Order: sequence, then C-alpha cells, then structure tokens
Amino acid sequence: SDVTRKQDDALNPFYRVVELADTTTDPAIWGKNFPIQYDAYLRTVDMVRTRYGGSEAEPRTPTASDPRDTVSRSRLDANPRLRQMWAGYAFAKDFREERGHAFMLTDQEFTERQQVAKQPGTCINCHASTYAAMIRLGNGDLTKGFEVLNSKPYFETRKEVTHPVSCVDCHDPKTMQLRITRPAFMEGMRAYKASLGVKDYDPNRDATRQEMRSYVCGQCHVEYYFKGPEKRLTFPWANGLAADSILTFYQKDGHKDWTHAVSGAPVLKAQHPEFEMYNQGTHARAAVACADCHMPYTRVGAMKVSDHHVRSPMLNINRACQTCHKASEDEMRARVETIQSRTHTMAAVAMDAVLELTNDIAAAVRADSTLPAIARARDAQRQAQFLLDFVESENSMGFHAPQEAMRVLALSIEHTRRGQTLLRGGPAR
Amino acid sequence: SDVTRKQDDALNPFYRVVELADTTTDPAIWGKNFPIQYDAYLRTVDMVRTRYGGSEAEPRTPTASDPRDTVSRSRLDANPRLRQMWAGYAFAKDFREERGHAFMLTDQEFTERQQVAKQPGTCINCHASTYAAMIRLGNGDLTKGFEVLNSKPYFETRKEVTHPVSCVDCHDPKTMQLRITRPAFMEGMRAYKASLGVKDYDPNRDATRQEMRSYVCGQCHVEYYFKGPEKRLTFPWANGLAADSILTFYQKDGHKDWTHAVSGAPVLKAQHPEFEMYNQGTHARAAVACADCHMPYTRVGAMKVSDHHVRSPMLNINRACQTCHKASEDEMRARVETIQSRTHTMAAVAMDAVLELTNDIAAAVRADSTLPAIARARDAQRQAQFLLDFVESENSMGFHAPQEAMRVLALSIEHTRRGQTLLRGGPAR
Amino acid sequence: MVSPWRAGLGALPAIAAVVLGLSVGLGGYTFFVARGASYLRNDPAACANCHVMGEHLSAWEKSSHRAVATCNDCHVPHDLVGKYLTKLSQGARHSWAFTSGRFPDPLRITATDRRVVERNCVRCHSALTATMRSTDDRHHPATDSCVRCHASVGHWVR
Ligand code: HEC
Ligand code: HEC
Ligand code: HEC
Ligand code: HEC
Ligand code: HEC
Ligand code: HEC
Ligand code: HEC
Ligand code: HEC
Ligand code: HEC
Ligand code: HEC
Ligand code: HEC
Ligand code: HEC
Ligand code: HEC
Ligand code: HEC
Ligand SMILES: [Ca+2]
Ligand SMILES: [Ca+2]
Repeated sequence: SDVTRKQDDALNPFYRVVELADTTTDPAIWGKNFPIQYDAYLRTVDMVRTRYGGSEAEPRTPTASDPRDTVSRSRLDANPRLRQMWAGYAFAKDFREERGHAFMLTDQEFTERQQVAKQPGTCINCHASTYAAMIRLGNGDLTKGFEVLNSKPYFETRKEVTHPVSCVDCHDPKTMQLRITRPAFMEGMRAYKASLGVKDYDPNRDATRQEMRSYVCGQCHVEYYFKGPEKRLTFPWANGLAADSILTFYQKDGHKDWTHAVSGAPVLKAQHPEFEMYNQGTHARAAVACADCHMPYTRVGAMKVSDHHVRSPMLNINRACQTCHKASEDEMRARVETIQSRTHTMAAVAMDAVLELTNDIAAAVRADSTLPAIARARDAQRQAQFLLDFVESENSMGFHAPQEAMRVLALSIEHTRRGQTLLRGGPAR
Repeated sequence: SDVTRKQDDALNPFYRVVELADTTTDPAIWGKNFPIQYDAYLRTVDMVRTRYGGSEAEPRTPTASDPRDTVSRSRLDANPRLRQMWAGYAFAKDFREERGHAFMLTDQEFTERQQVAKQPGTCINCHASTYAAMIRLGNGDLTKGFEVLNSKPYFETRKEVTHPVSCVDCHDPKTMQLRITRPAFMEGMRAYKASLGVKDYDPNRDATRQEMRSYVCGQCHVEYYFKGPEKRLTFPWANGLAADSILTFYQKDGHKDWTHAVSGAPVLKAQHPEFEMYNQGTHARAAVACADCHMPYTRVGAMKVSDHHVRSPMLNINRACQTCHKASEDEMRARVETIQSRTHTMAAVAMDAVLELTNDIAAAVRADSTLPAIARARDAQRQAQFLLDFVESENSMGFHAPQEAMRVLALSIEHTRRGQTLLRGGPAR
Repeated sequence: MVSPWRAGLGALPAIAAVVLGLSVGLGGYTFFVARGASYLRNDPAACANCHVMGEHLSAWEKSSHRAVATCNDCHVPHDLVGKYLTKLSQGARHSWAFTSGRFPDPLRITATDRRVVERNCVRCHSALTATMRSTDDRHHPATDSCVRCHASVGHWVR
C-alpha cells in the first residue's frame, strides 16, 4: 500500500455527483458518480459464445409465465446424459449455460426448476442485490436479515429485491473499497480458515486487497447447500476447499440433495465451484485474482479502470492474459482449449462410467433388492457422481486448475470402479 | 583480480588447445578446450536426493561380478507392488532410481536385469558414447553401424565402447553446435512428423536451435522397443507422442514385452518417456527446452555457459527456474511438489486397481480358463498397465506435463474398470 | 509509506561502507575499474559497465521504455536525497557483490528496490493509475503491485 498509495496528495479521480448511502441499491445512481464502470456493467447483457464458455442467445417468444425473449442454450439438450445423471432432480428439467450478470434475477425466477420444486428464499442470496434487503429485514443486523431471507419461500423473498448483483454488494460506497456482504461467505471462510488453524477469520478485516479481488466473486461462484430446516445457505468448507475435502464433509454430515430416480442412491448436486477449483490452481498460488482475468484493467481516456463487463476472458485475451503472458492471442487461446478439451473428453468418460454403475444398481435392485452390496454401491455412485459433477458444473472446463480437475475425474472413475466390483462380488463366473 | 579477469574473459570465450576429430570420444580431450563444461560434466557423479528425484548413494561392497561401490536406492523396495506389476519380467528383479550420466555405463552393465535375461547390443545405444563406435562398425555409415550394434549380444557390444555419453554424442566438434547422432531418434522423428504431414524430416537439417536443446535429450529419454529379430531400436511414435497414441501404435503392432506371470496377459513395459510427456506440457508449448531447466546458463566469470552438470532442477532452482519465474525458491519448490504429490497419490490408486484386475484374471483362469472374457480382460490389463507405467516410469513425477500425466492415470483406471466389469459380466448376483 | 528519509537512514551503513571501501582500497578498486563514478550519472551504459547488467541493458534496448525511461528513472528514487543515498547504497552493495562474486544468478531484485521501482511507475503514470490506486487502504495492505502484471516493461530477460 505504501508503494502506490496517496503519492499524489488528494487521490480522488472521481467527480462525485451524488451522495451514496450504505444501502443505495440502484446501480444507475452509482453510475452518476462512476459512469465508466456503470456503462460496462450494463454490457453484461451481451451474449457471445466461446468454445466452452460465454453464452449464445436463443430467441424465444415471451409468455405470461416467462417474459424472457432470449434464453441461453440448454445444456441438457447439448448433453442428454445429464438428464440421466440428475434423474429425479429439478436439474433434469431445465439447466442452461450461464450468461451475464444482468440476467441473474430473471433466469432464476423463470427457470423451469421453479415449477418442479418449491424453492426457498435462500436462492436469492446469489441472484440479486440483497445487501439493502438484508439490512432492512434484519433491522440493521446483516446476519439476522440473512436468516429472514432464507426462511421465506422464494417468491416472497423475490419481492424484497429489484436488481441483479449491484455496486453496493461489492463496494463500500464511501471508499469504493471492496467489501464482503454475504454472511454465507463469512461463515464459510471462518470454518475453512479454522481448519487451517486460523481463528475467527473475518475477510472484511483480514483479507488483503488482492484477496478481496477474488473473495467478492467467491460469495456466489461456489458449491453450497441449504442447511437444516432454516435452509441456511452454507458453504461446505470445514474440511478444505478441494473436491474431495468437500465430499468428506458431506460424507460426515450425511446431507443428500435427492434420491436418484434410477438407482435409489442418496445423491448430491455440485454447483459452480469456481472459487474452490481456482484455489487449487497455479494462478491462485501465484496470487492472480478472478478480477485480474474477468475484470481486467482497461484504459478509458486518461484512466485505467476495472472492466465491469464481467465475462469470459476468451473474449478479451489481450487485456485478460497478455500483460502477464507474452504469447500471441492465438497461442493463448490454444493453451486454454487444449486444457479444456482434455477435461471435456475425460468428463465424458467418467459420465459414461457412472451411468453404467447407476444402471447396474437398478438391475441389482430388480434382481434382489435385499443384496447388502447395494447400499455400498449406492454410496460409491454418490461419491463418483459428486466428483464428476464438481468438474462438470465448474464453469471453466478445467482451466482454473487443469491438473486438479483431471485428478477429480480420475477419482470419480475410481469410485465407479469400486461400486461396480462391489456389486458383482468376486470375478470369474 | 576478479574484475579485470572478467573483462578479459569476455573477449575470447574458448581457447582451443587441441584439434578435435569428428570421432574423438574421450571427454578429457575435449576438456582441454572446454574445461568449464568438462569439469561440470564430471560432477554428474554427485548423488543428492530431492523429494521425488535426484538420487541417494547406497554404499555396497564391490564384488568380482559387480565392482560398483555405490548404487542408488532400489525402487522395488520403495514400492514392492512394482514386483507384482512386472511379475515375470527382468524389471521385477532389479530396478533403481536413476542417477547421473557418469554412471550410465556401469549401472547398465551390472544391473541384475542382465543376469535374468540375455540382453541385446541395442541396449548400449543410450548408455554410452556410441557415435565413434557406430561410425567405425559401419565403415563410415552411421546407420549401418547402428544396425551392427543392435545385432550383437550386449556383452560383445559393451567391448566396443568406453565412456558414458560424451561430448561427441551431442556436439559437432568443429562448430560445437548440437547434433543428433542416434539413428533411432532420426527414424522416430521422421515417422512422427510424417503423421503430422511433414515429409522426410531430418532433425539435423530441419530443427531450430531451441528444438535441438531438447532433441539431444530425446535420443535417450524416451519410450522404446526392440523391433523384429534384428532388435532394431525403435521409438513407437508413428501415431503421435502422447501415451495413448503410443498405446494405439502397440495395439496395432501387437508387440508385447512379456507375458504377465500372474494373469498371462501380453503386457508392455513403458520406460522413461520424458521427451514424450514433456511434449504434452505447457513448457514445451512455450518452447522451454530440457536444457533450459536441466542445463541452465551459469555465469562463470564473464561468460554464461550451459551447466553440464545435468541433474534435477530442484537442486538448482535459482538458475533453472528463476530466469523465467519471479516467485521465491521455496514457492517454486512448493509448486513442483504439489504437482508431484498429486501424481504420486493417483499413481498409487491406479496401481492398486490394476493389480486387483491382474489377480481377478488369475482367479478367473483358475475357475475356468476357457472363459471368453479372459482375453479381453487381459487386453484391458495390458492397456491399463502400460498407461500407468507411462506415468510411473516418467521421471518427473508428473511435473513435465501435470494435467496430461493425470489424464493418463484416469485413462488407466478406466481400462481397469472395463477389464473388471468384462470379467464379471452383468451385475447383480 | 516509507519516507525517503527513513529509506535514507537505512542506507547509511552502506554509505559508510563505500567511504570505507574507497579508503581501504578494495571497494575503491572495484568502484574505479568498473568506472564507479559513472554510477552517479544517468546513462544506462553506466549500469552496464558491469557485465552482469549487460543482459538487462540489451533487454531494455528492446523494451517499450527504451525511449522514455533509463535505468535510473526506474531504479532510483526521484527525490534528491533518496536518489544519491540509493545510488551509493546500491553502488556499494553491487560493487561488493561483484568483487566477491557472491550474488544470485539470475539476479533478483530486492524488496526495497522493488518498492523504489514501483514508486517510479506511479511517478510517471500517476494520473492514469489514480483510479486503480483509489481503492488501496490500510485494511487490505497488499496494494495492486504494478510489477505483478507489468514485469516486462523495463526489460524482458526471459
Ligand atoms: C488466470 C485467469 C483466470 C482466473 C484467475 C479466473 N478465471 Fe474464470 N475463467 C478463465 C478462463 C480462461 C475461462 C474459460 C472461459 C471460456 O471457456 O470461454 C474461465 C471461465 C469462468 C467462468 C465461466 C465463464 C463463461 O464464459 O461461461 C466463470 C463463471 C468463472 N471463470 C469465474 C471465475 C471466478 C469466480 C474466479 C475466481 C475464484 C475465476 N474465474 C478466476 C480465466 C480465469
Ligand atoms: C451475487 C452473486 C454473484 C456475484 C457476487 C458474482 N457473480 Fe458471477 N454470476 C452470478 C450468477 C447468478 C451468474 C449467472 C447469471 C445467469 O446465467 O443468468 C453469474 C455469471 C458469471 C459469469 C458468466 C458470464 C457468461 O457469459 O457466461 C462470469 C464470467 C462471472 N459470473 C464472473 C464473476 C466474477 C469474476 C465475479 C467477481 C468479480 C462474480 N462473477 C461475482 C452470480 C454472482
Ligand atoms: C451460492 C450461490 C448461489 C445460490 C445459493 C444459488 N445460485 Fe443459481 N447460480 C449461481 C451462480 C454462480 C450461477 C452461474 C454459474 C452456473 O450457472 O453454473 C448460477 C446460475 C443459475 C441459473 C442459470 C443456469 C442454470 O442453472 O440454468 C439458474 C436458473 C439458477 N442459478 C437458479 C437458482 C435457483 C433456483 C437457486 C435456489 C435453489 C439458486 N440458483 C441458488 C449461484 C447461486
Ligand atoms: C461483482 C462485484 C462487483 C460489482 C457488482 C461492481 N464492482 Fe466495481 N469493482 C469490482 C472489483 C473487483 C474492482 C477492483 C477493486 C480493487 O482492486 O480494489 C472494482 C473497482 C471499482 C472501482 C474503482 C476503479 C476501477 O475501475 O478499478 C469503481 C469506481 C467501481 N468499481 C464502481 C462500480 C460501480 C459503479 C458498480 C455498479 C454499477 C460496480 N462497481 C459494481 C467489483 C465489482
Ligand atoms: C496477473 C498475471 C496473470 C494473468 C492476468 C494471467 N496469468 Fe496465466 N499464469 C500466471 C502465472 C504467474 C502462472 C504460473 C506460471 C508462471 O509463473 O509463469 C500462469 C500460468 C498459466 C498457465 C500454465 C498452466 C496452469 O494453469 O498451471 C496457463 C495455460 C495460463 N497461465 C494461461 C492464462 C490465460 C489464458 C490467461 C487469461 C485468461 C491468464 N493466464 C492470465 C500469471 C497470469
Ligand atoms: C520447465 C522445466 C523442465 C523442463 C523443460 C524439463 N524438465 Fe525434466 N524435470 C524438471 C523437474 C522440476 C523435475 C523433477 C525433479 C525432481 O523431482 O527432483 C524433472 C525431472 C526430470 C528427470 C528425473 C531427474 C531426477 O533427478 O531423477 C529427468 C530424467 C528429466 N527431467 C529429463 C528431462 C528431459 C529429457 C526433458 C526434455 C525432453 C526435460 N526433462 C524437460 C524440470 C524440467
Ligand atoms: C546417450 C543417452 C542419453 C542422453 C543423450 C541423455 N541422457 Fe540423461 N540419462 C541417461 C541415462 C542412461 C541415465 C541414467 C544413468 C544411471 O542411472 O546410471 C540418465 C540420467 C539422467 C538424469 C537423472 C539424474 C539424476 O540425478 O537422477 C537427468 C536429469 C538426465 N539424464 C537429463 C538429461 C538431459 C537434460 C539430457 C540432454 C541435455 C540428457 N539427459 C541426455 C541417458 C542419456
Ligand atoms: C532409448 C534409450 C535407452 C535404451 C535403449 C536403454 N536404456 Fe537404460 N536407461 C535409459 C534412460 C534415459 C535411463 C534413465 C531413466 C530411468 O532410469 O528411467 C536408463 C536407466 C537404466 C538403468 C538405471 C535405472 C534402472 O532401471 O535400474 C539401467 C540399469 C538400465 N537403464 C539398463 C538398460 C538395459 C539393460 C537396457 C537394454 C535392455 C537399456 N537400459 C536400454 C535409456 C535407455
Ligand atoms: C547430453 C548432451 C551433451 C553432452 C554429453 C555434452 N554437451 Fe555440451 N552442450 C549441450 C547443450 C544442450 C548445450 C547448449 C547448446 C546450445 O544452446 O546451442 C551445450 C553447450 C556446450 C558448449 C557451448 C557453450 C555453453 O556452455 O553453452 C560447449 C563449449 C560445450 N557444450 C562443451 C561440451 C563438452 C566439452 C562436453 C563433454 C565434456 C559436452 N559439451 C558434453 C549438451 C551436451
Ligand atoms: C525459459 C523459461 C522457463 C523456465 C526456465 C521455466 N519455466 Fe515454468 N513456465 C514457463 C512458461 C512460459 C510457462 C507457461 C505459463 C506462462 O506463460 O507463464 C510456465 C509454467 C509453469 C508452471 C505452471 C504449470 C504447468 O506446468 O503448466 C509451473 C508450475 C512452472 N512453470 C514451474 C517451473 C519450474 C519449477 C521451473 C524450473 C525447474 C520452470 N518452471 C522453468 C517458462 C519457464
Ligand atoms: C559495480 C558493478 C555494477 C554496476 C555499475 C551496476 N550494477 Fe546492478 N548489480 C551488480 C551486481 C553484482 C548485482 C547483484 C547484487 C545482489 O543481488 O546482491 C546487481 C544487482 C542489481 C539489481 C537487483 C538487486 C537489487 O539490488 O535490487 C538491480 C535492480 C540493479 N543491479 C540495478 C542496477 C542499476 C539501475 C545500475 C546503474 C544505475 C546498476 N545496477 C549498476 C553490479 C552492478
Ligand atoms: C520501465 C522501468 C524499468 C527500466 C527502464 C529498467 N528497469 Fe530494471 N527492473 C524493473 C522492474 C519492474 C524490475 C523487477 C522485475 C520483477 O520483479 O519481476 C527490474 C529489475 C531489475 C533487475 C533485477 C533482476 C530481476 O529481474 O529482478 C536488474 C539487474 C535491473 N532491473 C537492471 C536494469 C538496468 C541495468 C536497466 C537499464 C538498462 C534497467 N533495469 C531499466 C523496471 C525497469
Ligand atoms: C520516466 C518515466 C516513466 C517511468 C519511471 C515508467 N514509465 Fe511507463 N511509460 C512512460 C511513458 C512516457 C510511456 C509511453 C506511453 C504513454 O504515453 O503513457 C510509458 C508506457 C508504459 C506502458 C504502455 C506500454 C507497454 O509497455 O505496455 C506501460 C504498461 C507502462 N508504461 C508501465 C510502467 C510500469 C509498470 C513502470 C514501472 C515498473 C513504468 N511504466 C515506469 C514513462 C515511464
Ligand atoms: C492486474 C493487472 C494489472 C496491474 C496490477 C497493473 N496493471 Fe497496468 N495495465 C493492465 C492492463 C490489462 C493494461 C492494458 C489496458 C488496455 O489495453 O486497455 C494496463 C495498461 C497500463 C498502461 C498503459 C495504458 C495505455 O494503454 O497507454 C500503463 C502506463 C500501466 N498499465 C501502468 C500501471 C502501473 C503504474 C501500475 C501500478 C500502479 C499498473 N499498471 C498495475 C493490468 C495491470
Ligand atoms: Ca457461460
Ligand atoms: Ca533420479
């Protein structure tokens, strides 16, 4: 900080037009003070495909029950085996490629997953600007507001919020410094750091600026579950952030997301563990942050600003990668796609395998449902499937931690193997 | 003084004392012209451990049949399951951690593998300074000399050579430029490049200097087999350099190294595929060469010379890595060991798995040796075992291509899974 | 922020070393042979008097800053006192290292000197980077270092 801070006496590059309160939610108001950031923020409506990311607009005719005029590509249609893997769960009904932040609220509200299951208010934590709502509902107490949010049904909570994630969720309006506004992240990090021997960790107090450039994203781009009848949003990090550490947590805890419709296994759904996977990679070791790649500095006139058009770095290789990497744009893209296509191919292998096991269990149940091996085989499926899903639902297709993603797939296949041999007993018949 | 000497040094890097012929083999003679390189070359007798590499001296009492007073650690004792994986093959008798170039000739001559099998002269290609011998035996024709070398029994060929790999094997004595002296590499690269559509490739004519800085190593640090009754040293690269491309080659070719003593499978032994694995990694993509890390430039006076003390870069992190990587030595070591320990752990999982399959096949044979699934299960073992061995015998413990090594292990487990389910037929008994 | 004065005081022993070196002869000899007086000038060649700096010189000649910043512009503080103190302390340390031959190879910038460099980045690029530096604070001490993204601007030795 002493290096670059306040060399110029009054470091105030922004001309403040309006006064911002701690809970000013409307980004347009912030935009009066910070028009460049606001303009870029609005561009998260853009939809452009990359080989394994970005998003592609599929036009649709708005209906009364779903007013959206575009959606993104269905990933269930792209890979129909996902319907088998998630058989019996809302995800088998509707699951789409994620797109820009501008869509987060509507995409959540109108996903068909809302129709097949009654969702709790907890969902809203990551799909809206909730900071002001929590403060309001908790009468100034953030954690209390969080609990109120979780406790209501989704469509009631929905009425408490208006905007997708907004300036106020990431920034302190006085200093524009980053801040953590999500109790689930604070609690998750506290548990994680405790497992490393660090007591009473508080990111808002203890994190470096560079860490904050990833932590603000880690509030949502993470694996989660709803804990207990209060449906408390919980990040399962008490044993560590790696896929198998999280699996260990769930194995101890016993939590299940649903019962698999084909095999009867008590299975888990992994969801967007970008933060956890990234943390296993070389970039995290080298202290490269999410914002470095997804919000790279951009020159606008005489200012260098963070690109608030959060998107795939493959659409912005020059700024996102080439300050650090001197290779050409094509070469950088080729490096990424090599990593991704290896992950993609192996994930397909692991999926074929676990679906085979799923069907094997179903066949075994049909043959003799009292077979003691069935319970153990179901547990193997639970583990194999969670590990595969951890990679499958992580949105960088392995890029955030190439070796680690492959390791998790190898472990998944190993659990499937174990399940299949368990079910069959010894060889040679 | 130091300063004035350094300024002089810069004027005349090499002072040629003796004239070198194309076939001068004795490195001591070259050492008259290039004392710095020669002194470093002699230091390859040093034995220092790293976490997963280097080597450790085990003292032994020389005997008439084996005059060595040290050997390196037995890898069979370190991991006794290797004896099961290689059951029926000479490797199950003696296999040690490799050490510096100075030992290559004696370690080959006195390995117990020589006692359990009659080895061909082909072995010598990579364990001695053979260039002059080939020219002599071929009457000036290198390829012919190579063929003569391959055709004799090992202990006859042994008499044709005196030194471990020497200056003449890597350098043109007139210009000191690197040169390829091994016909097996020329032929292997020709086949590999042809698979990419490049006709009649000749490394001595077509390679860049930077490529040569890896190619000279790729003459020996590669997977190989002895082709046909002439025992021609052959690199199986006609389908590509990746582990599964090489496996495809062997599957088409039908070559086997031995019949597994426990399962009767027609199995393959993979051996030190450093060059092939390295080629799948980010460093190769970024044109970082073997010599950059294993023979980094070193300041001697005013000169920068290549460190001819070829060894583990973990013993020389500052020079080997920090030209390119600004992280601290401890951090660089930690990055390497993280990658290696993941590989190490997964290789153990894959080994347990394939040994289970091996025993399953044996049990199946005992039960009913006419079972048709047995042949297919043996083929699965062959493939699983080769892929595992490819990572296991690659000497960087995954570092040369972290994601790729893990991918190959995942594929290995997948083949084992297939073999085990094949053998057992459907589930549910 | 470390004041130039505090940085200067830290360098005092080094100044003493130079003075002592000059009088005893060893340091003085190196300083002389290596044309040490030129250390105090602004010419990049002054640094490259020592061949160990040669690589950086030739890399700098190919860099984006060759026409706009010399070695001193980046590596020496630009307030008067800090400037000569740093030059003397670096000069003494480098002379001694050069003579004894004891230094890491490849060279590694020290934490102090890296701070000097980054202050200079900001000195020239103050306006441009004012926005990004506006979110620095004492709570989150590791500032966005320039070098972690722009390591190559002065010279790309790799
Ligand atoms: C070193 C650069 C880098 C860092 C650091 C990084 N990412 Fe990424 N991220 C990428 C790349 C490259 C992709 C693949 C984009 C593609 O396939 O189009 C990606 C993909 C994604 C995607 C899917 C994007 C899409 O277009 O569908 C999300 C979401 C994401 N990252 C979030 C994060 C989060 C959250 C963090 C920090 C915890 C993070 N990333 C850290 C480079 C990075
Ligand atoms: C409040 C929750 C939340 C926060 C905080 C958040 N994200 Fe997201 N992000 C989402 C949701 C939800 C989506 C998916 C929106 C959709 O598909 O409708 C998303 C989508 C994305 C995408 C995909 C864009 C595409 O084109 O596919 C990227 C990349 C991304 N986020 C990166 C980040 C980064 C980097 C940060 C931190 C600087 C961050 N996010 C912070 C919730 C969040
Ligand atoms: C911990 C944060 C978090 C919670 C809680 C959360 N989401 Fe999301 N959601 C995200 C992020 C991040 C993305 C973008 C990445 C992705 O799609 O994988 C996303 C994407 C989505 C999408 C668009 C992609 C798709 O899956 O079709 C929908 C719809 C969605 N969420 C619905 C929900 C619903 C319904 C709930 C509650 C049951 C919920 N979300 C709870 C963070 C969260
Ligand atoms: C998902 C998180 C997120 C949201 C939402 C967000 N920002 Fe930021 N913003 C960041 C990050 C990360 C930085 C870099 C901060 C740092 O390095 O200290 C940043 C930096 C800034 C800065 C400092 C200058 C710069 O560009 O680096 C301003 C001003 C700013 N944001 C304004 C806004 C405004 C206005 C909005 C709403 C329209 C907004 N931000 C929404 C994450 C966010
Ligand atoms: C702020 C600096 C920075 C940015 C931005 C950055 N990288 Fe990196 N990258 C690194 C560092 C540091 C390493 C580790 C190796 C090293 O020290 O050079 C690395 C390693 C890699 C590797 C090696 C494989 C791996 O994951 O371990 C790839 C591939 C890569 N980066 C691609 C990218 C791409 C693509 C982008 C842009 C989306 C990107 N990087 C953005 C600094 C960065
Ligand atoms: C980017 C650096 C780098 C490159 C390039 C590289 N290596 Fe390595 N190599 C390593 C590291 C690091 C290890 C692990 C050493 C250890 O564990 O002590 C290693 C290990 C080895 C080992 C085992 C060494 C021992 O001490 O037991 C051999 C043999 C080897 N490499 C040969 C090669 C060959 C041949 C090439 C080129 C085809 C190559 N390497 C390219 C860094 C590199
Ligand atoms: C003529 C064959 C040959 C060539 C050419 C060759 N090597 Fe080797 N290398 C060997 C053999 C054989 C050994 C093992 C010697 C032993 O264990 O007795 C070895 C061992 C090594 C080791 C292990 C040292 C240790 O401490 O464990 C490294 C590292 C290595 N070589 C790197 C290289 C590099 C880099 C090159 C090219 C610059 C190269 N080699 C060229 C045959 C060769
Ligand atoms: C294509 C080159 C090549 C050929 C042919 C070759 N070697 Fe090697 N050998 C190497 C390299 C490289 C190493 C060091 C790397 C390692 O040990 O994995 C090595 C290591 C060894 C070692 C020391 C480590 C150990 O395995 O105990 C012995 C002994 C050895 N070889 C014996 C032989 C014998 C016997 C033959 C013939 C049957 C042979 N080699 C053929 C390249 C070769
Ligand atoms: C295993 C291969 C190998 C062996 C054996 C070998 N060298 Fe080298 N040598 C290299 C490589 C690689 C370079 C770097 C060449 C380049 O970059 O073009 C090199 C470079 C040199 C150079 C050029 C200056 C320098 O240091 O970069 C000299 C002189 C030299 N070697 C002398 C010798 C002498 C003398 C011997 C025998 C004592 C010898 N070499 C043995 C691989 C080898
Ligand atoms: C001549 C340059 C050079 C040398 C020497 C070098 N590296 Fe690298 N390294 C790179 C480049 C280039 C990348 C790719 C990412 C990038 O562009 O920064 C990389 C990537 C890496 C990565 C990311 C993971 C991967 O393998 O994809 C690690 C870890 C790494 N290097 C470690 C090392 C270590 C350890 C050494 C020394 C034994 C070393 N490197 C020597 C240039 C080098
Ligand atoms: C007397 C010979 C000599 C001269 C003249 C010289 N250097 Fe150095 N320099 C060295 C030596 C030797 C080292 C290694 C010292 C160490 O790392 O301890 C070094 C290291 C450095 C370092 C990295 C270590 C550190 O202190 O941060 C920098 C930066 C540097 N020099 C810059 C310069 C600049 C700028 C100039 C000209 C103003 C210059 N040098 C002139 C010999 C010299
Ligand atoms: C535009 C700014 C700039 C200029 C001009 C510049 N340097 Fe540097 N120099 C740097 C930076 C930044 C670093 C630190 C690099 C790092 O930490 O990765 C550095 C580091 C060094 C080092 C230490 C080696 C290292 O990589 O840590 C030496 C030596 C050095 N510079 C010498 C010189 C010499 C000699 C000149 C003039 C020919 C020069 N520099 C010109 C910015 C500059
Ligand atoms: C003596 C003044 C001076 C110093 C010191 C200086 N720069 Fe610059 N820099 C310039 C000028 C002038 C330009 C030309 C472009 C412009 O008009 O801004 C420039 C251009 C740049 C550019 C754009 C060109 C490129 O290389 O991508 C970057 C980035 C940059 N500087 C970063 C730095 C960093 C980082 C440092 C410190 C390590 C630094 N500069 C030190 C004066 C300086
Ligand atoms: C996280 C990465 C990152 C950090 C940290 C960073 N920069 Fe940059 N910088 C960039 C990127 C990316 C660009 C290119 C912006 C563009 O092309 O629009 C850039 C551009 C620049 C430019 C050139 C603008 C132009 O186009 O003329 C200068 C000068 C510069 N940076 C100076 C600095 C200084 C000084 C610091 C430290 C205070 C710094 N940077 C820190 C990523 C970074
Ligand atoms: Ca997307
Ligand atoms: Ca070794």
